[in-house]
Amino acid sequence: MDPAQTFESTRPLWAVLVSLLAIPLIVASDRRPNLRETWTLLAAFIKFALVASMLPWVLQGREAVCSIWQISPGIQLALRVDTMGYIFALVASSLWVLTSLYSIGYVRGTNEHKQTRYFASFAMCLSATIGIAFAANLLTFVIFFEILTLATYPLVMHKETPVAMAAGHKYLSYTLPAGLCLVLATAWCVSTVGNVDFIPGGFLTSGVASAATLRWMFLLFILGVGVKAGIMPLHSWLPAAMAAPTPVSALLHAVAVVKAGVFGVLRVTGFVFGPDLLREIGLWTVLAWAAGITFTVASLLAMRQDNLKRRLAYSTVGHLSYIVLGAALFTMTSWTGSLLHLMFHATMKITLFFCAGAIYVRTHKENISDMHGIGRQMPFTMAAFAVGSLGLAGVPGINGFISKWHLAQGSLQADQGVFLGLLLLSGLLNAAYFFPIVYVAFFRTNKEYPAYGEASPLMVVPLSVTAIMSLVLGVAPNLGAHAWDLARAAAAAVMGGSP
Amino acid sequence: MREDLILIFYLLAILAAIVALNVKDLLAAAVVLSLFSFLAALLYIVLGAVDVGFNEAVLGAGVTGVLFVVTIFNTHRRSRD
Amino acid sequence: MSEALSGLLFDRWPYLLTVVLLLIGLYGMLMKRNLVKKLIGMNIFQGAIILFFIVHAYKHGASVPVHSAVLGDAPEAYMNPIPHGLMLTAIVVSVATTGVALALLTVIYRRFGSIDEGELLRRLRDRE
Amino acid sequence: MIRRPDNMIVDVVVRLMVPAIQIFAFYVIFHGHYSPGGGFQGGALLAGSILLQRVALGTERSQLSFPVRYGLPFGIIGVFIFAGTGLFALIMGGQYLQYDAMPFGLTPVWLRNTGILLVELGVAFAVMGVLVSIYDSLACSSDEEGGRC
Amino acid sequence: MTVPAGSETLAHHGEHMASAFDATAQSQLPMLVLIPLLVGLALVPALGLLRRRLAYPTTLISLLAFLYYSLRTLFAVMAHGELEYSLAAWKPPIGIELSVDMLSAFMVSVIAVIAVLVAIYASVAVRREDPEKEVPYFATMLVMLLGLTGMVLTGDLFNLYVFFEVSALGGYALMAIGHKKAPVAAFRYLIMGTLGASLYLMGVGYLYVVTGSLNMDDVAAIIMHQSSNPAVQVSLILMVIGLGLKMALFPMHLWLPDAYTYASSTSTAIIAPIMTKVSAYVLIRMLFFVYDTETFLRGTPVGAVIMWLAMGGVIVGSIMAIAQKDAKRMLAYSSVAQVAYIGVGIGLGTPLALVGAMLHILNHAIMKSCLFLVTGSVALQTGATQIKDYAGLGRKMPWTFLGFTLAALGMVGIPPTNGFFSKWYLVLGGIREGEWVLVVLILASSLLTAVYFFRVIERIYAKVPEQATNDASLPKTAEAPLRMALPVLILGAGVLVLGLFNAWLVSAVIARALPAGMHVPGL
Repeated sequence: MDPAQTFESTRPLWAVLVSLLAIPLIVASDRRPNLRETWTLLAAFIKFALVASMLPWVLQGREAVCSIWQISPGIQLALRVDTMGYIFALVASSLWVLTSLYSIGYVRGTNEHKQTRYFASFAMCLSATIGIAFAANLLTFVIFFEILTLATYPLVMHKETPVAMAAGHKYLSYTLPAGLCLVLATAWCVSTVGNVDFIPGGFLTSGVASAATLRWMFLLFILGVGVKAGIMPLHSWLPAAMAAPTPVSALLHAVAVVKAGVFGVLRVTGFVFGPDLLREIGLWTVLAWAAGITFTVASLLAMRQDNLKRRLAYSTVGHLSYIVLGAALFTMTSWTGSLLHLMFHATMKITLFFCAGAIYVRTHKENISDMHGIGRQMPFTMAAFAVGSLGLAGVPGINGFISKWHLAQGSLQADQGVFLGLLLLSGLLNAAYFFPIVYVAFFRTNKEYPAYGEASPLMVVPLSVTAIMSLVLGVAPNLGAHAWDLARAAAAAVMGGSP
Repeated sequence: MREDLILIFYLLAILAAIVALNVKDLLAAAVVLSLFSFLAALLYIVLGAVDVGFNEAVLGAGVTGVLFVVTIFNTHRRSRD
Repeated sequence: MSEALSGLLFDRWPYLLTVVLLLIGLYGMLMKRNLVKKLIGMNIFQGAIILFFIVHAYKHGASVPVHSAVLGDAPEAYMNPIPHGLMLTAIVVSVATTGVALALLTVIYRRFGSIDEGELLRRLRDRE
Repeated sequence: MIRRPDNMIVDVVVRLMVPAIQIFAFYVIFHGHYSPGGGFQGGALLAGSILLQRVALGTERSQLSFPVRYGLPFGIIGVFIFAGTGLFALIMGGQYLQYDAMPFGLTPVWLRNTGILLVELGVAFAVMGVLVSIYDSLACSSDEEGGRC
Repeated sequence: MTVPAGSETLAHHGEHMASAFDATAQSQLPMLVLIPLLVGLALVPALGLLRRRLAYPTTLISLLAFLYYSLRTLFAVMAHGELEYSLAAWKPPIGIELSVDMLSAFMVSVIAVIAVLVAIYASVAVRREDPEKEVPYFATMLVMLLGLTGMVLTGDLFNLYVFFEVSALGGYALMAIGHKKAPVAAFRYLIMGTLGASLYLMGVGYLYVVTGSLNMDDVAAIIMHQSSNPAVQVSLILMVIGLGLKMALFPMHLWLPDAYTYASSTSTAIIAPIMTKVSAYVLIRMLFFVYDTETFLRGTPVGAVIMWLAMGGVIVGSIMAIAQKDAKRMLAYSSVAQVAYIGVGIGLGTPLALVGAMLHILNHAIMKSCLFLVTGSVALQTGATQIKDYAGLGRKMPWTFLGFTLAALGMVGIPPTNGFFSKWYLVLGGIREGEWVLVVLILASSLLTAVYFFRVIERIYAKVPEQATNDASLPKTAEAPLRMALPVLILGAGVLVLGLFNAWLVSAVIARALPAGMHVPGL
């Protein structure tokens, strides 16, 4: 990146802070739910507007930089809007707007307790997510990463039932040690090279330390970010965390938190180590195989789940590994595919979770075997669900196909045909665990059902919007946010080639 | 001559210390502690520290002893060790 | 017998005896179970440390550190007065510590009816 | 605290000795900078004389010469004299306790003499007050009502 | 308030005296730090005897003056470098010298900040716990602070011992105020504390035998090249053991849990944050400013022994903390572990590790006083002392537990709290030295810390099924009064602020407090 193209701006900082500043307002209006939700929505819209307003910069290849202050000798607490970070921020902030609307419908529909804590934690999570997206160096990244870990905890144990508490413990006992691995790896980096600013193509070179050191460092990094990214065998907190309210599962466990983990993998492979060094120390195969095995096994496990959200959780585990695989393969196309899947999987999976939540609010059913005929009761919801599941299975015309296509192309370019095979197998498995749901919902009947009807518009509208987004992006991936251009540009920056 | 005195006082002080720690009667122990302090004061004086000896005699042997005795009267007089 | 040991035995025996006192005091402080005995040990311990300083300040053939017309101004004629000054303070400190300790001890006796450490620790572990 | 039959010999001896000890104590205080002695020792002697009364005459009778409630104030006054002298020197532009900075119109030598005397006196009072207070708190605490002598 | 007592005599000296006085104040700074405490110490019992209610305002005024002069000293040292002050104008090495470098100015400021906040809290808490104890509490608190401040400021080894004992006497008395069992714990602490201080004095004696001087700089210069002298070595060992006892370095920590548990919360909140820290300060002062650091820390196992003992303390303290049911006892064991972090930094002895240790002195002081104040508030407001009784209190005392949560996160070391950064520097230092086992243990221990703190946080905010009991018995809100909640909140905010601005603190103060010849890479 041409240094002349970077410029100072406080806009990224405001994008991070806006939801943080909303927290006191949310807490202060504890007794007045309408006012409280107004703050949430306002913060979500402002955040989205701020992030969206940065799109022209990113498309022109200019990077906004915001150094806040020194946080450790020689290391700034700094934000920088590069293309890859922007992609993640855009996904998170746009989907937060929809999730906020949906959340209001959900928590009122199920009459959740402690809604103030819920909305405050949610705002905190989003601040941390945008911080992760825009972090300019490793230490800033770690700080926001840990804040995200912590802010998610109250959401996971929100219901405060024994199951939810156990899920919370499981979540912490996976993520806290992972955070420590990340801290250790970062500290190691700091004392090895001193300057830990992210650089496309990596700031570590083979000269700074022995190959063994670099391998250990890489393993620590992957352990650190891999837990959130759900790489097997570090994934099992994610199905457990489905004890959380559904909007949390939707935004955090399909978009923000797990994508933060995947984003971390992308940052580590692309901006800390870089393709050349990873090829040299030869660890990319380990990562690629871990990802390949994860998405195959996760798909198999998903088929055995009767609980809808748990099935979606295993599906998430699998799809996250697609992205990791793309990152590990290190070709231009596979990186593009990864970044596209980062965006597209979000729109599809959030649709599915929204649907699961809508069904739960109306019928209090969580198991697929109880959902016979539900499609005729809640046609919009289940239609959206069908779109999302078709997309995840990779049916052309929906955005999931485009990202998978790139990933498949990438694995061929990297001469790793075996992963192409795995991708295809997993696509079939995806179809195998999603289609029965759709089939049961539309083509089986259950006489005992009362007439449920659709959930409140606050829930149906967001899920319809995300489903339509999935369809539109499947046909015209460059519409609106220039998703395809962004992914190409980010991949090019890492791979050092031209788009 | 002076060295001989020093040695004698030292040995006496050590003896007093051992006795003070091993008498079962606490009152006796306190009195022997006073004796120890007094011997220490003599030692200081023989060793040339006149004012320290003076101070030790008043404070160590006198005041501390009195404080111990008062406390022992107010609490238990016998000790198991 | 090594030279160091003989030096310790014949030239520096006051230090040796001071260490003996020190160990006696330490034994009393740590091993005795009765709190009064512990305090007696503490007093002996502090007395030994004071002795250590005073023994160091002692010079054979020198006089008490008070200026006298007969001896004149030669520093060799007097013992080092600085440790003496320090030890004055140390004695007062040790008496103050003993005083506070005895006050605590009285309070303990009034509340627990015992000044035996084993007994007190048992009471301390009791949950009420 | 301790019950004992009145013993005339002890009474008389103590009555004779206490003033003598106190005079000697003041001698030690005032002469401290010429010969062995000084505030610490003098204060301790003063305290000793009062403790002697306490022990020999019983707590009640010794109240007549030095009531329990005086202990702490004496200590406070002592600290005041000590801290005040130092502070006075400091306010007058010297270092803390730099006596020759005090404006008494005397030669520096005499100023030092006076200053150190004041400080010794303060230390003596403080030591005496604190020691007597410790004794009293020990002796009085035995009462069941707690602290009344 | 900034003008010490007795200044009314100045009134007739004319107006320009004020500026002259200011100039005087500049040169008298080290002593002016001590004087408010000295004057307060005399005034508090005096006024307290007249009217009990006067004790608190007097204490507060003298502590505010203390804080003012501490900060001024800190800034003066930042601007002009080391300040030296000879008592009674006797020049060192003969006279007693107060010597204030960056490290001492930093420590004094830490003491002053904590003292002011705890005093504000205590004004309500002590009165409610036992009104009889108000005057003794503030008086002994001032005695202890005077001793601690003196220890930090003095440049004289023996004077340090005297202040050591002064602070300890105040500390014993302060600890004895509280629970029925407090005097027993205080007595045990007294025996151990006296032993520690006496061993230190013995060490000073050996140094005096070798050097004939008691002034720290003087002694340091003389023993610089005498590291092979057995007397110097013996003195070092005696001092390390003595100071280790005082700072509760594992395995010499056994006195600490009882003492902290049974003392009243107000006492613990002032003792726990600064008493052991000042001992740690003295250890730093001795190891890095008096003894030849190169020879002893690198050439002998002293540093390694301190480091591994401390690491053992971290692990054992954390595990013991997990096993506790009583909130204060848990915090006490956590203190053992946290002080041991400082020990790890000292033992490691590299610039970064030392920065971590010094930063942790401040950080742990802030966090631990906050936590102990919260246990005090809870005990006063609801009577709860066991962790299980904390269930659901988060909604009843929201502000207090906001402070608690922040401090607890700091203890665990979640970025960007201050606790993270002290461990960060320790880990950086450990990596630089290649002490991998140590680094891993430091990080693993923060998991242990997480175990016992998240257990509490969960109880506070979530309904734990088997203990949803005391909801009915208590009023809807039981928030502590302002003067008790505010210090907790300020300390809680401090946890975050110090974390975010740690780099400023490190570069402006702590890096300059390192011994000569050490510098932090990256600055």
